[in-house]
Amino acid sequence: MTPQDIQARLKTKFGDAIGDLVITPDAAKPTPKYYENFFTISPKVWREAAEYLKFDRELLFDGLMCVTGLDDKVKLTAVYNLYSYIHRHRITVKVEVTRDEPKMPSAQPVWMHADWMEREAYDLLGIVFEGHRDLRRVLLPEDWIGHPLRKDYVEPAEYRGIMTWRENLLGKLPGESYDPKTPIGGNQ
Amino acid sequence: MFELAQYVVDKDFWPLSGLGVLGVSILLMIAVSVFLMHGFFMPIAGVMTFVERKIAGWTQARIGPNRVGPFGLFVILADGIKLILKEDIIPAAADRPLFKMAPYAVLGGAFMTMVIIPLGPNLIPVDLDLGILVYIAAGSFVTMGIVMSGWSSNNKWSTLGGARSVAQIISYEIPVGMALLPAVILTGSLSFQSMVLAQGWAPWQWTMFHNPGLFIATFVYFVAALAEINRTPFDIPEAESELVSGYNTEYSGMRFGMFFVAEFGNVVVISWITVLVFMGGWHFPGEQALVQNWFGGTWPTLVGALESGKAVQFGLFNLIGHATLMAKTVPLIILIVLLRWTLPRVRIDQLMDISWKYLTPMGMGATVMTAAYMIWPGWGPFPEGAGSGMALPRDMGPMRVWSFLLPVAFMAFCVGHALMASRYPWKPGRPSKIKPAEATS
Amino acid sequence: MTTALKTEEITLNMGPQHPSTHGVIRFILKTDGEIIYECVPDVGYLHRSIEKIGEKVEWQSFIPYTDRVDYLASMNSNWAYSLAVERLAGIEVPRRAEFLRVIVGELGRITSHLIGAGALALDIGAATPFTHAIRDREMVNDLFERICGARLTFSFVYPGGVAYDAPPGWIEDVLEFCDYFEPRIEQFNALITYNKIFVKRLAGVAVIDTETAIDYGLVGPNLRASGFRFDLRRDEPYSVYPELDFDVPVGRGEVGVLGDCWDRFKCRVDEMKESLKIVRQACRMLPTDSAHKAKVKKILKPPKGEVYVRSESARGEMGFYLISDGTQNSVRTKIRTGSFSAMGVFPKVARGMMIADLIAVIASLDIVAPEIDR
Amino acid sequence: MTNHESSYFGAIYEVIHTTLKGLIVTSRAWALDPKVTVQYPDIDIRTGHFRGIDSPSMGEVLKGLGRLDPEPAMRKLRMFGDQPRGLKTKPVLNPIINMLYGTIPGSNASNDFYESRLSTKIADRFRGILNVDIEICTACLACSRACPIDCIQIDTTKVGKLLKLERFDIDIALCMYCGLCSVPCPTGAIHHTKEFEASTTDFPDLIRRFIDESRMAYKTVKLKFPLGTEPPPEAAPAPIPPVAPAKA
Repeated sequence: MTPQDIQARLKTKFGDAIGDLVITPDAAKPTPKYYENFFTISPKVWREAAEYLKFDRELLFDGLMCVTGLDDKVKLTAVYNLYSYIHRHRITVKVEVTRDEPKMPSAQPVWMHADWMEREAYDLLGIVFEGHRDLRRVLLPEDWIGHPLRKDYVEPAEYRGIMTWRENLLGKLPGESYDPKTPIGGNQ
Repeated sequence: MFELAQYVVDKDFWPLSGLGVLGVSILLMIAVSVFLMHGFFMPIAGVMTFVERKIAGWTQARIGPNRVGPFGLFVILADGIKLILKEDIIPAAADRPLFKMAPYAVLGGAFMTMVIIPLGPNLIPVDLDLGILVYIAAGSFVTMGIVMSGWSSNNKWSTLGGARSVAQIISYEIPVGMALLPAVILTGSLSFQSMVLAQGWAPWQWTMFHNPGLFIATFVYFVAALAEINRTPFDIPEAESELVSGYNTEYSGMRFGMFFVAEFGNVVVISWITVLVFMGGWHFPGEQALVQNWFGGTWPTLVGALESGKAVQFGLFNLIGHATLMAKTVPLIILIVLLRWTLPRVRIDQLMDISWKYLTPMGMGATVMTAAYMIWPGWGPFPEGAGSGMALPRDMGPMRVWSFLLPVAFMAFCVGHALMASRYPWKPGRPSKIKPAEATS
Repeated sequence: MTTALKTEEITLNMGPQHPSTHGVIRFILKTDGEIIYECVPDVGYLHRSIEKIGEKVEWQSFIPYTDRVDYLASMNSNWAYSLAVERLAGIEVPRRAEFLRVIVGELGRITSHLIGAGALALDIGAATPFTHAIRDREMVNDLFERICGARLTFSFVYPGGVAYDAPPGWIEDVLEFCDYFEPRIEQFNALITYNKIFVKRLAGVAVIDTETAIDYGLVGPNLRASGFRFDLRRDEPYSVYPELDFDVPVGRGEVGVLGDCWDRFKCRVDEMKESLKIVRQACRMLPTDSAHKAKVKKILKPPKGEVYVRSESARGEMGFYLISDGTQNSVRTKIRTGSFSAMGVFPKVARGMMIADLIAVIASLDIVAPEIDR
Repeated sequence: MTNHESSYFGAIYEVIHTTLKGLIVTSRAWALDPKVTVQYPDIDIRTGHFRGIDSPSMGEVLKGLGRLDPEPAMRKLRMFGDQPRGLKTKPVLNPIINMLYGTIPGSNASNDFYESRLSTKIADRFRGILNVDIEICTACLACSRACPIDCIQIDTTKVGKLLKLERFDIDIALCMYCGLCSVPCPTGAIHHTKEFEASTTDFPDLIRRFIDESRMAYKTVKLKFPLGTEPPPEAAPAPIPPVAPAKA
């Protein structure tokens, strides 16, 4: 099924909770045929929409390819790339949440693959997925402050006494603590 | 040992004779055990490390140790010195006395078996007539050592390793006992020396080919002994990839060295025992003739030879015997080493299955069959006397001919089938000419 | 525990430094003796936040980082990223570059499977197959070193083509390697694949059927081992794969149950044979007229847009989700890798298993720490 | 291979059969496969040639490896080194000797004696430690822009219309040897060498400085005629602009 039919089918089922299909974000340039066609689903309906996407006879999106967290300074988005191994068609769905209240229903009960993917989105972007099996940080230590992939993230200088940067010896301007004349060390 | 002490006292060697027979024999025992441990067991274990690493290297397309000394032979000293120089750390929360005692128990167990192994016609430290029981007892002594080391290192992985080794070694003592039983029935005695004396030099005079049951018992013993000393495919207690190194994880320096020496010593010991009990020991073809014209028909003894001044012939006679024993043991050692670099490791529950479902029943079957051979008229018990000359299987009763040919045929079939199955055209050795990058100057 | 004897669970810490967790991964095991009750994987020890660097670095300068995402098959990850950038920026790749990419990609797949299969044999206890695999891998490394100068992190496939053209005599040496390596796979099989102890250790262990595999997002050999014939090179063809004929090996449940550890191992070994076939065809069909790299502006500014492109790397589907807003830096570079999803399967599969089996499952799923943590 | 769980005796025979097959493979590998270890000091991996114990280059290597006075080390190598000196054995000609002693790369054994499939020479395109040929560096900063980790630091000052190089440092600890800097360089000044031994104990040593005192950057001259063609006799080659005197 083409993305348009998929979007229309969902539109009929869920009404205006479904955004319209975005084909070419940059309308000026003709889009190469591979661009993602996506549409947004509002978090309120997302859980039912997910089950519908997976179990509807026409759609059968059993393979969740990838869950990506996005932050564009205004809102946080979770992008679900779905693929159907049976019908061999694919679609991209976006669920947007606001930055100050980043809660949305989790897709983990529908696709088990979302379990680790959503934990990573939570860990790196701070999107909270309700109904997730065990939402913990997956890559960063439990007591890490902040979510690194956010645009406004500032990396802390040290974590529990371990420095997270190394003094860039190149940055020294001539005349500062080193002078070019010093013989280069090592077995040059 | 006592005749020698008596001989020393009679000959009135000045300093020794004053001690009386008992004193001298104790002194002799100490001297022999010191010689055995340092002169024989340690070098054997050392050479084994070199042989193992060289074979491992070659099978894996690398050179193996060749840096230190001619052909890399000094790697034995290098390892030893390295281990001695390394600081042996005792973990803080370890159970110190147990931790320190464990390697000695393991090494002690390995040495115990050395005392009862006849390395030549007369080269046997003490010819105990309960030889096999001492050997099996040594096995459980080693288990105690391993459990001590596993438990006392206060490390979960070592404890797991220790627990595994208890299960493994104890449950493999049954098949070892079961496999040695038919040989004991056949030769009528528990002492290794008399077992060897009952056999002859020709394969059809070996206990191994006496009857199909004993043929199976040989392999049952070999596999069970491999498990006794934790060699692949049964090296589960110190499984590097699972338990980080099992019971000897926390050991370092010479303490670890002792586990090392014990393991390699054990490899040589079990190949000796296999050859002695099942494959005709140190018998060599011209044995009877030599005894006839060198010692006038009587079986040489140390004291007899010393008195009649035939020490040189005695030494030569034992040397030939020892040489044939080593000639049969070295291929077995190489097989054990090769097995380590060919087979993967068995899981702990499969290990138990093999012992209880396969090896023990086969051992019992072998015992029953050998007993049948002993009492059935015409099948004939073992020919009496040492190496009954050049007798051919024909004149040892018709049944014995079949029970010799059947196992040989089975072995030929297995090897042939494996060779046919691995006949894929590998063009090994001469790889098609791929030029290494142009070695221009 | 109904027995009167009071027994306690052991909480074992397997990793992050453990000889067979294939990099720094940690499994917190609750075991009763040998049987595992509960296995909780804990990753992140090798997290370099490559995705954040992707937003800071230009499009073409990100290539050296894709090497470090999956350093065992870095050719394939370079290729996956370049494919995504080409589709984003609409770059046409000359035919010779496409064929060079196929040769180098399939050789990369062979090296990765050699390590995967060798490491599984080593974790089960057999050291020789691993060393033989490494020796054959070194020969491919020599070929890579002659074409691109590096032996592990190649940075060879760029958006728009390949960094350097093949040196003279390189293609003949690749063909010669194929002739040399074909029988070596048979030797590997004779040595370990059908060995009874190896089979008993792997047959029927950690069975993952197709439905669970799809649900947990398993891809590549892990998915195909469950009998489901799905390969991106054939089902979502990219580059010149439609012109090459090769078949996709699938688990057949030869020794144990369909979809167990042994099938995953056998899938990888068979895939090596297929890759050899592909490399031979590509070497013969390599055109000599077209260039090895398309003209690409130094500072690449792809038009606004998003694209999710996936290609078949050694560990299955490696997907790049790239968002560009017309500048030279990407807004978001998401890397979807096979090992990360394979980690999710452990809690389900490891329950009731023995520790020795868990080691076998880790090696059979062929997970690699940098791919999980990125 | 039987798919079903084989019978009691079938399992036993399978164990015997596969173990024997494995032993056949390992023993063949033991006796016949060439040993491919490249023993570093014995092989001069830059030329791929086998380096005799007493050849000068071995002395360099030992000196290079931090043993300032190579003589004792070389004497030790000669005495205990990998023998046998005189044994010129071909790996395949006498398999017994080969099986017993293995293919030991004796020093005077000929090069093809060490016949193995692995290359013993660094490839020509090897991306080793960076080197900058400062005479032809035009200070265009293309390399430092292309470097993903900014491990190249170039300071230039303008002198009239020309550029003057003050500083050109590369931090080879940060560098990941990806070759992105050598691609855009117009004159090929920055390029990868075949050097890879640079282990030191502290970070500052890993900064390679290519300029001692500041110098004028190289000015590329636009050729009036395509390279390689004979210049027409009357067209005199364009004079190279004189170096403008440094004004303050």
